[in-house]
Amino acid sequence: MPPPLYGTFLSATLWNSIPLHICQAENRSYIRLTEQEFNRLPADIVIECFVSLIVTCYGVINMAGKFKGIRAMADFQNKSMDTVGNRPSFYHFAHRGTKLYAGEPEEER
Amino acid sequence: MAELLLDTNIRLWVVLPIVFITFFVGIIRHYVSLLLSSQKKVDLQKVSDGQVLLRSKMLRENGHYLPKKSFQMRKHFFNDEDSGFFKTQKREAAMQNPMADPSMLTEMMKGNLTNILPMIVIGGWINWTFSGFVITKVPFPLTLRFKPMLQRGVELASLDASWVSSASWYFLNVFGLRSVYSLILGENNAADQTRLMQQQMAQPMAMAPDPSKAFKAEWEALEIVDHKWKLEKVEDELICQTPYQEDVYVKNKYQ
Amino acid sequence: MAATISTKAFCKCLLHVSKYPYCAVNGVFVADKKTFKDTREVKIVDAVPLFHQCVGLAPMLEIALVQIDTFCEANGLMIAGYYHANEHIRDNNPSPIALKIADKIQSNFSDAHLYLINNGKVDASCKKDTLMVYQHQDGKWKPLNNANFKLEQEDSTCETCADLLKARAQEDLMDFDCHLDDITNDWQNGALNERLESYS
Amino acid sequence: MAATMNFEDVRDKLRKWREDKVRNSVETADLGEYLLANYRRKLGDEVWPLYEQVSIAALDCGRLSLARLCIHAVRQQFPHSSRSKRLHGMLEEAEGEFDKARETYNDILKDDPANGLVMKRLIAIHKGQNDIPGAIKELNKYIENFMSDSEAWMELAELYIQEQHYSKAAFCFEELILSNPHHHLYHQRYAEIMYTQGGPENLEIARKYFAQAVKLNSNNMRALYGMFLSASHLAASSKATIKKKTENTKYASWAAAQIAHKYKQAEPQVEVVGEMLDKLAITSGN
Repeated sequence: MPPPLYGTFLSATLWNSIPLHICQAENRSYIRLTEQEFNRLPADIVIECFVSLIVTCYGVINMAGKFKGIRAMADFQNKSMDTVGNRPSFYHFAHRGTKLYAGEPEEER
Repeated sequence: MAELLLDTNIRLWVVLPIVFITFFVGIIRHYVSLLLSSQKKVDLQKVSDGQVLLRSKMLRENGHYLPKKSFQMRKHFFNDEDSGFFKTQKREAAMQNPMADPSMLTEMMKGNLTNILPMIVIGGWINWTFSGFVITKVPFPLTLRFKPMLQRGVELASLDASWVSSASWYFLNVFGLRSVYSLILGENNAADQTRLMQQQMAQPMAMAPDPSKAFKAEWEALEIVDHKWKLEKVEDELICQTPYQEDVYVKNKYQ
Repeated sequence: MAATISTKAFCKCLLHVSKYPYCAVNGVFVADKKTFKDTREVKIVDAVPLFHQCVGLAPMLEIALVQIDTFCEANGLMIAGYYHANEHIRDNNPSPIALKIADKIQSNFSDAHLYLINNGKVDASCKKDTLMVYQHQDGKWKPLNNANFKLEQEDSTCETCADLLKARAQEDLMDFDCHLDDITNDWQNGALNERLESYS
Repeated sequence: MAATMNFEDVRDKLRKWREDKVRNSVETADLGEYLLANYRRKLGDEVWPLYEQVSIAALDCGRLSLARLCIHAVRQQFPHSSRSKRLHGMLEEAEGEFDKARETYNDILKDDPANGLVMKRLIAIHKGQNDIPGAIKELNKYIENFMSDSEAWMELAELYIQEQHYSKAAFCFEELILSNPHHHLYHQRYAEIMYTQGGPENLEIARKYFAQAVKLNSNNMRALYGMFLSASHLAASSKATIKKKTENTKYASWAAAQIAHKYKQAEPQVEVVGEMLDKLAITSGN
């Protein structure tokens, strides 16, 4: 299913929940008016709530994208011995680079 | 209930001074603690004990990746009856009593000096100088239970709970200014980096208080580990995992 | 027997040495087979930089030598020399490892020389005396006078090399270690070859 | 060039190099010098680690005057920190004053006897004086105290390889494998050392560890080649039993197929590789 469809699911159910709330409030005021005893919500509202909840969950999960596997070795895959084998604590400066890259101005001073 | 009207002098001479005092005391405390803090000396012996334990733990957990001979050699090094490391190395139990260790005592002193002492002194002083003022009002109604918290020092039963007394104002400041400090002194980023510079490297893992006990436990744990080489069938696993690539024909060439 | 080192070979060798100034590096020199057959003169036309990460291990060296050998056979060339640079700046003696590898190369081509990089002389001017040449005599490697090899175009070779160093061409040089890290890196350094051709 | 460089980019680049511990000294020194000259205020407290990074890079490419400048700045800010004293010692090393440097380090150790970083510098001095046996001796002493320091184990292995003590180098890499058994490079390097040692037993171990390295990272060409080499050596060995021979042939041809596949993916010159693999099989058969 294309991703935009999940988005439609999500927004549809979220929008749907607003009339549901209004419905429920109307129901309550109706009951109060007729002075009946309040036991439970009418079945249709309850069912509609549940259905939209499930559809929302489904939409959210799929909207969020694919799950990504955790790979313990992912860090090492792209490293070469050049960086792994580099040991900064043991640098010594008696190598040819110190002469090669010192540049001329150093000599003059 | 009758509305209370506060004198503007209260704002000038009580509210603001309390804010300033607590703020600057906090800053001074920060620098004094920087001055007093000494580099924690690490005992070489302790560091090396920690590293031994770490190495032995890794041997237990990952030893299956080594050939049998190498594993046995290392186990022998740690656990041999006569010459094993854990058998021969004896350490005295670390002193637990802080009174016995003067350096620990000074550390504690310094902690008290910079944290608790100024709290008491300044708190007491503020309580004494600015006691009994109703200073401000929180802009929302509160239940009676908040009265002891917000109206310390002002015991008026009829006063509405949303009024704040001077002593409570001081405490509100002490706790509320913490994030302001971290903003100004940069506790999370700036001070951290500088401290890092001063303390060179992270302390190598916390040591168990008693090395000889830790050695004994490690010896036991290592003793029951049996070597089972994980690479026994690694090639076959590998070949099963990745089949021949179909696009290259070399299958039976090298036989 | 005097050897001639072409600009290409000399530059590649020096670029390799300057790309990894803090490592021991090694590589081989490749000579033209036909010239040798006709005139018995070793005319080194190219260099293949080999390793910098670890020069003391055998398996990848075997792979590299065989690959280079295959390449040489296809192009009428042969492996005719070995160059080695030690890690330490004042260490100008061929290390046992270098001798071993040189022995192996010499057993395939008896006129092969060992070129040791004189670390103290490696600088931006790229003079000829950066290389010190050793020859195999009576089962031992003996140092030879520098007159025993010459650069193809003498001074202009040095200049080309100095230009390349200034342009930081060593960043583009790929040795066999780079190739093994990622096989799209070309150890024959096609791009660098083209650049060198434009110089001459 | 300098005018077009973006402050954030340069800073992030250097930060990344610092964290990954890349030894890219020439460029680090150039970029760092540029940053420190133009954006010192903007860097905030990051300026101190940057100073340290740049001074080490400058020492590493022989630009002593730049290094002196940086180290001086650090020492003024943190006159008593062992880290800045250590930098000063490194400067003395680069100047060739090894005895002075040694004194500096010993001074730090007097105050802080558990400072591993400084002890490592003392070992590096031996290396700087081209005294590899001495460095090995000192490093062994160091490792007695810091048994789980991977960097030290790796250094020791490298030194042993230089001295061609391959079995000792193998021991060090075993230690590294213990510290991180999921790192393909450790397995691969260990196998290479085993292979270099030679002998059928070591070859078999080498083959297994090459295989493990391939298992951990199927793109590791060294491991594929190594597996192919060691397996075909074993298959060609005269002492091998028939069962071993068929096994090793199977492994070798599998590895060969993988190598050929990798080359085909990378570039379409498979013929050369095929030829090469044939040749390898022949040479190992002899």
